[in-house]
Amino acid sequence: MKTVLLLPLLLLIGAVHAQVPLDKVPTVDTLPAEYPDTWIFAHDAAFYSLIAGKVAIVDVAADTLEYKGAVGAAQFATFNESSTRDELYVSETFYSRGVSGERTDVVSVYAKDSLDKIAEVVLPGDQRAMIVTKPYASRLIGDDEFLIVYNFNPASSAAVVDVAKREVVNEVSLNGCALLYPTGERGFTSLCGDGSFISIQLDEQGKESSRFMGKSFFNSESDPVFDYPIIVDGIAYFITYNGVIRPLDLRGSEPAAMESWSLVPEGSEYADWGPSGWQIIASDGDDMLYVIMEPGRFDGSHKSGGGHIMMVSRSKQSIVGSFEPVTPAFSVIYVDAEEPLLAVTNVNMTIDVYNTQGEFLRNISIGGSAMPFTLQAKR
Amino acid sequence: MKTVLLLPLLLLIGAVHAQVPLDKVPTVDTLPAEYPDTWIFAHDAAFYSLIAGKVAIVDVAADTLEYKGAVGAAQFATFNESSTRDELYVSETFYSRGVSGERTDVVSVYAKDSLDKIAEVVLPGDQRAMIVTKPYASRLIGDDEFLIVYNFNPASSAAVVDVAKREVVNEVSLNGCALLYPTGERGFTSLCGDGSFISIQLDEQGKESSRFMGKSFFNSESDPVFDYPIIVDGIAYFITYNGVIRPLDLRGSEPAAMESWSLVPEGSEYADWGPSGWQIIASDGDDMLYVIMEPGRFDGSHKSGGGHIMMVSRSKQSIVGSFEPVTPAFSVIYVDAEEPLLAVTNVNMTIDVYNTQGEFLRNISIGGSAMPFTLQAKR
Amino acid sequence: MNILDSLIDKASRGVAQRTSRRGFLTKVSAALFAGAAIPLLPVARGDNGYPGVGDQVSGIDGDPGDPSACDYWRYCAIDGFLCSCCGGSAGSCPPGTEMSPTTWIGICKNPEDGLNYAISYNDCCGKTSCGRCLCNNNEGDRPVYMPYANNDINWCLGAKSTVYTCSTGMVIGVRGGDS
Amino acid sequence: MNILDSLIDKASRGVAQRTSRRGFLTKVSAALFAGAAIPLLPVARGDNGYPGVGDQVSGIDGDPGDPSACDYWRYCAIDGFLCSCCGGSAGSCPPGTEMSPTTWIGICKNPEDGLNYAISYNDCCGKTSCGRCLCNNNEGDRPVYMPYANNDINWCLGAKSTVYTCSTGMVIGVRGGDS
Repeated sequence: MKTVLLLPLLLLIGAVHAQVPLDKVPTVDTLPAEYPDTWIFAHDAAFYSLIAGKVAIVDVAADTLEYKGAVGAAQFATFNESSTRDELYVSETFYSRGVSGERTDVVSVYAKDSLDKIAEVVLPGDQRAMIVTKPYASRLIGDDEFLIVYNFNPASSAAVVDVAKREVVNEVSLNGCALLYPTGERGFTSLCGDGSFISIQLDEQGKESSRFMGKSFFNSESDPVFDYPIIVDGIAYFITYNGVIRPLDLRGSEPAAMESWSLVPEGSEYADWGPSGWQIIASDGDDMLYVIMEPGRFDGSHKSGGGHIMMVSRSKQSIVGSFEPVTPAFSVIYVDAEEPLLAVTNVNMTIDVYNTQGEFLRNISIGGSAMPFTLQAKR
Repeated sequence: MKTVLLLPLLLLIGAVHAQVPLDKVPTVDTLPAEYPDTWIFAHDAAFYSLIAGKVAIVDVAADTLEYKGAVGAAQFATFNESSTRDELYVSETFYSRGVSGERTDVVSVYAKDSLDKIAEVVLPGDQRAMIVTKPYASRLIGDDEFLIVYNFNPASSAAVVDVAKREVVNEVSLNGCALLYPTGERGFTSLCGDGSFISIQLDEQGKESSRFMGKSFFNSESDPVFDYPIIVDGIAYFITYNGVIRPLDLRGSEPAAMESWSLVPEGSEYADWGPSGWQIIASDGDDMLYVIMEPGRFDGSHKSGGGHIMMVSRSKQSIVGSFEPVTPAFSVIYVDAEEPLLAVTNVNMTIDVYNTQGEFLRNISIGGSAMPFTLQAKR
Repeated sequence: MNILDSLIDKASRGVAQRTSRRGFLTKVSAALFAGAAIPLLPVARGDNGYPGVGDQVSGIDGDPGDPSACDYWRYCAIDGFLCSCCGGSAGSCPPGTEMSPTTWIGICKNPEDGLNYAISYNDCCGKTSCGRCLCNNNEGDRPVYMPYANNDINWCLGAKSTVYTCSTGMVIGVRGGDS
Repeated sequence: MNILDSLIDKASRGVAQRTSRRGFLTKVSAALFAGAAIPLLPVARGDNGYPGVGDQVSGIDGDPGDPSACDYWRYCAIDGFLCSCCGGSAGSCPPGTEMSPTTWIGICKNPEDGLNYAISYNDCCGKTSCGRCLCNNNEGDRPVYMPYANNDINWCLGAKSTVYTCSTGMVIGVRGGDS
């Protein structure tokens, strides 16, 4: 114990001839409560130790000090950043003895500046969906007042968490439909197995105020849409395994399918190409979509990642350019900063950063055994 | 839920034209209650996910089906195999929220045949020593009736667990001395910072029956012994950073230092060599010791691993042979089987297997991100 | 035609276009069977042989190939750590784990007898990630809104502990030859 | 001679022979100071530069080298994931972690001013393993029976959560030039 007792003494000692000033013990860094636009959230799915995942906060524009910190994310967790409160939310699952014992599902609430856990909301029913990290497995809706968390046990539902009250205020049945795409003023849409969808609006108390059953807008047997769309101005750009864009207008409480169009029409040079990866589509918020693609499409090729990132014009409804990432891409997001960037998880599970012309800028690792399947931009 | 309901139906269906017989669902394998001599325990320290370590059971003589199973080992755990009960013990630490929350230290008890957790003994005081996995941080003594677990908080003590009663029956103060080397009929020795030691015997109830303070038998400042000796017929062969063997006779309740001798006497071809690695010494139970060594000894070189495994004769008190492992060695154990083997964790953190002539036989991985710092042979 | 054939035929109709390039995989769709383990490191797919893992044979007549390799015929739609590398086998869980009661079923063609077998990819649950032989073949994989055909879902959800350890590929029926 | 110098001189006497080959490290011994983080992957020691990690400068006058590299002068006896790669710095813990109250202290020579500094290797605790910049230099490391000079011990033992995240190398004093 002498060590501990002596430390205060050491701190009193000035650096007689020293150039390097003394550090203050203890010192713990903090972050700004408002993150810069170039910071992203990289979610390590941690397959080699599923109970010990994390979400790393990374400045993809930085060539130094790019890793800002991390919060835990256990057992197929999901992650959300609030745009109205200085908070981060991790929906996760723990067992009392690590890999066995009593199960507890929670939403862990972190302060953006300190990354301290400031609250915990227990999710009832042992039913939180455990899916390899997908952004639409939990979302913030309304004015980010409700966090909705997808349940699958295997009945499907949505837990509605009032983030201010720190409590679960509702559980909404999803009739077997899946995932949660923010919709209308304070609602969400879930996709169903036959290509149809269900859209639910909540009132200010989080109670269900409307439910809309939408007709099938794609053939889930012959050409299913990826369950990861990019949402631009309230319109979800779904893309099918075979490269057809199928937009769904989520701006109102009764979403409507919009005109679909193919990235890879027969006869075109891309006729046998297909999207491939995890987060396979990104948007600049304007006209351009970015889609990870690979030639030689076949059944089962949709999740391998792709050696090409295609630039797709929404207005022209076609591929207008492309570039080859330095390592095949698995997930891509658009980082809407002063100099906009593309952040790409590559198939080696590190993050490559490009400018929007496809020029490679830097590579970032979030850890030796980390597998950042999912990237989320600052909201 | 239809899936679940249909499965029993599927099982009733014969394979009309099939050559391959149907598997029975569910099927979970079991192991023999008595393990073969060639099975070892490889402890993954899991630095990249410290809360999710494991101990893998591996047949180092096998070229197929070499990985027999695993049990969890969380947060700087320790592992012990009983030689008198068909049980395995993992001393480990959990937090209620994975990396935070309420701490619980336990001994998890597994059946050797099923690898099911059959009991748990809670260790009180939040004081279980957290050290990168070392075999002498917990040991079975007597007729394996007591499991002693090293505590460090930073006061040092030993928890005495009655494995039959499944309870902690005593806590023995160690006066600042460390680790637990089985000694005498039902006791252990701990090494102290000045090179002295303390030896304690327990009675049949686990109470302290004798305590012996041994004089310093090495200079801990100028040439400390590694804290990992190999014990042969009750004699602990400690080895110093500078390559001096310092045996300590642990057969009685009052251990005595024996004649020391150097592996690397001045003037010899090995004068500047030193032991280096984690488990740096092994024994065939007879005359031969195996020591991981590396030329060019310097302060700080003792834990890097070595490119040479030296064969050392206890009776001749000198190096009588050596071989160069295919990858530098970090830990070595002797596997006392019909064809004896050396199992070596290499610096790339996989396991290489050699015969006692140093012929390389096979390489075994226990997992992509695993770091099996410690190997233990079947007892 | 027995009951299984009938079920599989019914299920397969909708997925004829999904027949694998390699010609040995079709997959049962929708809510009848399906589901799967954990999806995986995209770099580790379809390769034969893992470093530090011994070759295996199933030891069963007419069951060719190496159950510790990602291209073993039963694994035509597997997704996870191979239990055969983890103390279990293609047809059994490692000691101390629990076989998940929910599962998904693929159809794999045995290259030796030319028959299509129903393979149940039951997960083994309750111990930490095995970490050996990560294998991922996505043929027939469908998005999460078709859960029983999706391999992103942790199918340990029905086990006592939902912590995923590894995946099996159990033979649970036979469909007959190509059709 | 101030108190620190006195302490360090006393402690250093016994360890003269331990002066590093590289000539910039001696280490305070025994129960006075010492201890350390977590020992580490033996293959990752002393190398400069980690893939996927940006270079750094401390930004402090007279503090040369790259704090994200294992050969940065303050890390002459560090052992663990470098906090400078984990959202902290050589002199601070990452957000959301707790700096351990117990620690061990090494003596590192600053190549720019030639002075020996007392470096406190406080661990940062309470979040999962950082996983970046695993660095291990064992100079002066002593076995577990000399705990305050041993780097196999998890020095998060005094923190609220003992889960180890990363290690710092804090300047807490100066000893003077070579002697």
